[in-house]
Amino acid sequence: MGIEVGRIIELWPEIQTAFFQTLVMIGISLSAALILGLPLGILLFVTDKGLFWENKAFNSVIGFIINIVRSIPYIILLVALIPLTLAITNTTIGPIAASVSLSVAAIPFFARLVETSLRETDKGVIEAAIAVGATPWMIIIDVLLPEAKASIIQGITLTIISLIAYSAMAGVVGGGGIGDLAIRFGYYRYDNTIMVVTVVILIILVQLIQQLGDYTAKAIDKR
Amino acid sequence: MGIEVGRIIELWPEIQTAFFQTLVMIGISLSAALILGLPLGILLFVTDKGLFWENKAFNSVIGFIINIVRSIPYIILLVALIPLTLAITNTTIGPIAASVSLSVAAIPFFARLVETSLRETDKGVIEAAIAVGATPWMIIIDVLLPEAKASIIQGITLTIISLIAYSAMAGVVGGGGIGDLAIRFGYYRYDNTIMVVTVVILIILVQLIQQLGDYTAKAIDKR
Amino acid sequence: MIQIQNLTKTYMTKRGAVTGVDNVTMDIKKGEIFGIVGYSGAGKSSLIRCINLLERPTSGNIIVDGKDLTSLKGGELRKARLKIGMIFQHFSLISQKTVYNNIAFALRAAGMNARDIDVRVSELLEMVGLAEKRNVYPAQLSGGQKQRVGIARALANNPDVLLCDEATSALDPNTTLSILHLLKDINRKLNITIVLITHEMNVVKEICDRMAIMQGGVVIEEGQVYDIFADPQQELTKEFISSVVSFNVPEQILSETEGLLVKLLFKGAMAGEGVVSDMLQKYQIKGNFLHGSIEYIQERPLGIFIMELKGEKATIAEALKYLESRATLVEVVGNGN
Amino acid sequence: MIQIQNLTKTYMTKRGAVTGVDNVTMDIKKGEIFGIVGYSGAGKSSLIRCINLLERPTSGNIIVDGKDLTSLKGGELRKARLKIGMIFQHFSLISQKTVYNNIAFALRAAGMNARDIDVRVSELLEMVGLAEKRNVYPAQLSGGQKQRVGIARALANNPDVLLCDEATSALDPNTTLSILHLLKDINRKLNITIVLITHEMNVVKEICDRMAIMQGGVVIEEGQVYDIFADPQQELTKEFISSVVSFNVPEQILSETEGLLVKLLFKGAMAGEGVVSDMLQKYQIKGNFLHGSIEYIQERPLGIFIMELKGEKATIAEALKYLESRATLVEVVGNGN
Amino acid sequence: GEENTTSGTGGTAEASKEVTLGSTAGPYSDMLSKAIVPALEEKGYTVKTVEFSDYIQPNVALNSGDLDANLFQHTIYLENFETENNMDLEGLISVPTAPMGIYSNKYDSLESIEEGATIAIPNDPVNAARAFLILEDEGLITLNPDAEVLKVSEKDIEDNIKNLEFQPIEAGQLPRAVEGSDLAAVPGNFALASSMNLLDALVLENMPDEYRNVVAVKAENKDGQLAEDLIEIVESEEFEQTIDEEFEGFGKPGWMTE
Ligand SMILES: Nc1ncnc2c1ncn2[C@@H]1O[C@H](COP(=O)(O)OP(=O)(O)OP(=O)(O)O)[C@@H](O)[C@H]1O
Ligand SMILES: Nc1ncnc2c1ncn2[C@@H]1O[C@H](COP(=O)(O)OP(=O)(O)OP(=O)(O)O)[C@@H](O)[C@H]1O
Ligand SMILES: [Mg+2]
Ligand SMILES: [Mg+2]
Repeated sequence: MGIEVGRIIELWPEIQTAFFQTLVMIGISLSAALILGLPLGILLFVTDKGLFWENKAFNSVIGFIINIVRSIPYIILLVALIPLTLAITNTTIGPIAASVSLSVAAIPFFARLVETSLRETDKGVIEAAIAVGATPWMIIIDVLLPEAKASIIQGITLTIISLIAYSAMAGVVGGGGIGDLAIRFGYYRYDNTIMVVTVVILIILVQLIQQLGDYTAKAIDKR
Repeated sequence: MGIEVGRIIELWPEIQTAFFQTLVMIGISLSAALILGLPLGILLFVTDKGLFWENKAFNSVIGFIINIVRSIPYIILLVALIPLTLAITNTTIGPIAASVSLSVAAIPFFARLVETSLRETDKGVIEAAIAVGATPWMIIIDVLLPEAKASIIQGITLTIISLIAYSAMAGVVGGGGIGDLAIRFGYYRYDNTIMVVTVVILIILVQLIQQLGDYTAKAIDKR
Repeated sequence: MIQIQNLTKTYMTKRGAVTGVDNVTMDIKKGEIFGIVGYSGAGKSSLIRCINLLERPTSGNIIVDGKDLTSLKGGELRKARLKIGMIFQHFSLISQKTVYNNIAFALRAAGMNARDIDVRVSELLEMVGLAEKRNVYPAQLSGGQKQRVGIARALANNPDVLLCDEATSALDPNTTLSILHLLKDINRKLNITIVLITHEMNVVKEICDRMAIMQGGVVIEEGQVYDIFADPQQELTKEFISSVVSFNVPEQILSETEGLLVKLLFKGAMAGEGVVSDMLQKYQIKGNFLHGSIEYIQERPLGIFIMELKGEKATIAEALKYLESRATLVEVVGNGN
Repeated sequence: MIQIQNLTKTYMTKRGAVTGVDNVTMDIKKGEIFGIVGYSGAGKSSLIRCINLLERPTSGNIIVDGKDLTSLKGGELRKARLKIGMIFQHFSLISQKTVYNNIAFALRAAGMNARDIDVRVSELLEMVGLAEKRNVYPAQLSGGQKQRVGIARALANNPDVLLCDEATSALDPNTTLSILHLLKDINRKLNITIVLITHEMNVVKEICDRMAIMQGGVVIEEGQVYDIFADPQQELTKEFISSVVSFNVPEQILSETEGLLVKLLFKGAMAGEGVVSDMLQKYQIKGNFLHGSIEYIQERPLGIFIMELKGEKATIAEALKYLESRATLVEVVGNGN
Repeated sequence: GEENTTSGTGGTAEASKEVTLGSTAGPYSDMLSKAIVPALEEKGYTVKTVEFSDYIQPNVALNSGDLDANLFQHTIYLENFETENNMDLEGLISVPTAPMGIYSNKYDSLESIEEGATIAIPNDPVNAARAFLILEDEGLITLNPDAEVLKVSEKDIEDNIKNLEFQPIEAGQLPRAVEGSDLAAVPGNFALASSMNLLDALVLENMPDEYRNVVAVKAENKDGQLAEDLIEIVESEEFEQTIDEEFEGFGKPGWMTE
């Protein structure tokens, strides 16, 4: 398991590219999770029993779809989504294309986390808002989201970390990224140096994100 | 995307084998998670600040190792663990060998879930137990575990479902299983029938486990 | 102001139907402070939560200011709620918003513009004595201060009705007192109708005009607070009142008394205005107060004494007659040893 | 029984050191019920939690039954704790174990065998009146019942000391009363020393022998409950006592009085045994009780009255002299209009 | 995207000289970047390479126009893929390819293989078929003669003389399986990647040219400028020189040795 410094220098540009690809994939799929998963999570919560948009049918259908997406192995999901990927990105390879399936995996994952976070809000505060005559929209914007924000930040952290893990599989469609670099060099090419370097980078990345998430969640919480 | 019934019948023995392999892999790695992850999670909790075995150094080291394992892409973990796998199972291929890396992935995952569950127990109840003169051992067995059991059951559910997803990647070392069947036939051989059938089996399996978990958690909770 | 007509609220649970409120009819008048007491599970919360339709009644009507709320939906109901403030036991403030924004939230719900909100919030903060806590988050406030924010929020849109569900149960006695005075003040200044749930009779005694006692979803007694304290009808009511006006003379003391034990109750303007002193001067008997209190309920005194009377039997009998002619109630409770 | 010597507890927080208890020295005697009152944050919980070392003191010693707890560790400390029961405000029962097992847990901590545990738990359940709730889970109990389980658990190992941190604050007044009587009973029957934290003076009045008032981590007043009620020294103490024995005559009534207002305080065996009646019979003046109460503290009466005296100035002066010679305290509080 | 497709079509190649080439992780990707890309750049192309960790997507991408050419598969695989997926691709020219071999740490010859030994084989159908064909050549099994060469699987085995037990695993994992299994059929590229010596194999694949990897393009582009340039590069002296220096052990195709 010799580690050669020369090899690291040699492959440094490759590592940089991979790092950038990881950022692209995570950036895109995280955005998708935020833009679509957040409202989906809110919908899941407010259509639940006893809440202001209670709608059992809608709630179960959404819940079921989310569970289905979460049951499908990522690689199968990736293949099943190729037509969608082509339609959206006009290509099926590269980090942008990989982001489509990552997004589809991240959206329901994050939606569930948002739902769980919202569930922690004190029912009393929601009631107080209803009693004051607030509209559902105001309750979502001014009560649910602010009250759950620290917990949602933690959810974002968890989503990013899971995306880093998933993005390692994006190599199947040439998505690249640090995880894929580890697999291509470490696994397929038996290059221990690169494997160790990339794994270290991954570990540092994950720890950094975790710490940043913890810090932010604590900093913005006014409790 | 034609689905042929004949094809299902033809491959039924294969599906059965795969199902059995999935059970083997999940059974072994879940057992490992329970046997090692549970005490690890308990240790993580009781060595935390303000608890009876407070030990900052131990706690951070364990926490760090857990984060590292969780940062490494599964396939790299699998490769890194080949010597260990060989030592334990005397082989590096097949479902039993695959279970080694699945276990290594499942143990810290479950440990974190256990820690989170224990964190929900009322601090007052732990204090009451200390005040009554109970030993740390008694507190763990008679207070922490009973109080957190419903939440731990939910953690087991989540671990099983994640293991099903991970085990789809066990095909790399010939682990087999339903997820791998989906990849080998559905993906590599363009056999839509098998792909759909296996995905449906996966979805049903996940839903069943989820429901069983929810039901058990509710049934044993005396609150 | 608030007409509650044949209100019934039944909860459907897995173990079957649970009755919260059972066919209650009540009429709460404009500008009064109406207290509802009862043990836990009596249905107090269910009743008050039906008033602003936080809980939809199973049957019956709620008419507030002539409008039948049970017939309203969506936007109309929200509009009606602007005129019904509510304060909660656990304050229920938005923990992530400042005091200012917690109150501003209620005003935005009424569609007020930013400038007017600013003026109104300042006014409200002044009113509840929290002007300098404007930009502070709830976590940095004491329980009493949190409740003041709750009150300011409830009053933000100049409601006609204020509902309080155990608004002081989470507070210590001194803070409770200051909150009660604030409520009384508001009631007087703004002529707001207040419906107040509590299980502490002290609270009722302190500020309510009328009261109802609930048990098992039913109102078992209702009337002027003073009258109910002076002359409770139901067993449960007596039990509640005894926590404020209690007259259990210790065994030991009783065993030491020699004279006649009488219980005297004076109701009205000045409790027992000179009656006892007149009696003592008129008749040559010795009087000893064993127990007694004069409580001011609604600022009217209610005096209750247990006296030991010693002297000639005949004189005592005459003295008793005299007392009976002037006190509201004279009762011989013991005969000495 | 419990010697607290120079106890200081400082909490290290991110924002710096916070003082919980500040150099407190106290001596609690065997078999007494000792009450500690004070506002939120006064350091009551910190103090009591130091007694069984749930909180390790920053400095100072805790000596219980001659043993310095601060010097103990691990197994020895656990053994010492068996003799110090504690009951908690929120009961802190194991929600997933039956009433039986919650109590048995404490006995197992003492290493008792299963058969003896069975006998002892039955005994304890009988004692707290919960025999028929043996196999029920805490969720199915009322607050008062939960607290009884808490008491049974605390008493399981026949402790010498019982610590109660706001043991009744989560309960309604009637349940509180029944729990207090149970504690008093236990104290008498088993001669257990009880240390009791509360912020309700009614609780202290009901069962405590001695009391301490805390403020900012310091004990500002300490003594017999009766003496403190009769003659509070500190402003804060007066404030607390006024919640039980309050003498604020409403403005309106004051404005209507014409005579001299005097406050009379009688301490001892039979409060004001005939003093007032003697006075009224001796001097030709009219006496009217405006406010008054006789409280039984520790079963000794403490009488406080506010009277309006009307009559000749000279006669009144003489009457006052007479009263001064027989009452504990006579104070002229107003001059009428 | 679209421009790439048009860029590959015939005479318009000069208009845009930006091309994207694909391969799978391993020696063929190296062959692209070391032996082909420099030559293309010399001809004025701007080249981008994409590396896949999978055997399906490079063709899917080639067909969709995301790639202009790829190098990772042999002719039989390519042809089969075309029919399975209804695509029209074209192999331009075959390149030196590393042969699959049967390796073992346990046995030192095929004869010493015991009854019921386990053999790890690739889990993708094409490489699996190659493994079965080697075993048939060596007389360890007999296959149903009607079976399609490329789809040969366990089910087509008529006679399993030593009752070998087949254990399909991911191709990239096979070198690591040599230790855990009695026998392993390792594709040459992975054997080389893991520094195995090809000569250690109990037996190496007898490799007909249709099992050698080819540079493939979309059929409609087979006469385009890029195709022409690619063929020219592979046929050049420099290419063979690079192979000899950097890809020792690779079996050269017939046209090269002639
Ligand atoms: N959401 C609910 N679902 C089922 N039952 C309910 C619900 N809310 C209240 N109940 C039941 O209705 C009855 C009346 O409850 P309610 O909360 O009105 O009592 P309360 O007088 O306010 O008591 P407390 O003093 O404890 O607040 C109780 O038996 C209670 O269990
Ligand atoms: N674990 C802790 N960490 C930091 N500060 C603490 C801690 N526990 C108590 N304090 C602080 O110590 C002081 C005394 O607290 P303590 O809980 O003893 O008061 P208390 O009299 O019991 O009040 P309450 O009536 O609210 O229970 C307070 O200022 C409190 O903020
Ligand atoms: Mg209630
Ligand atoms: Mg406290």
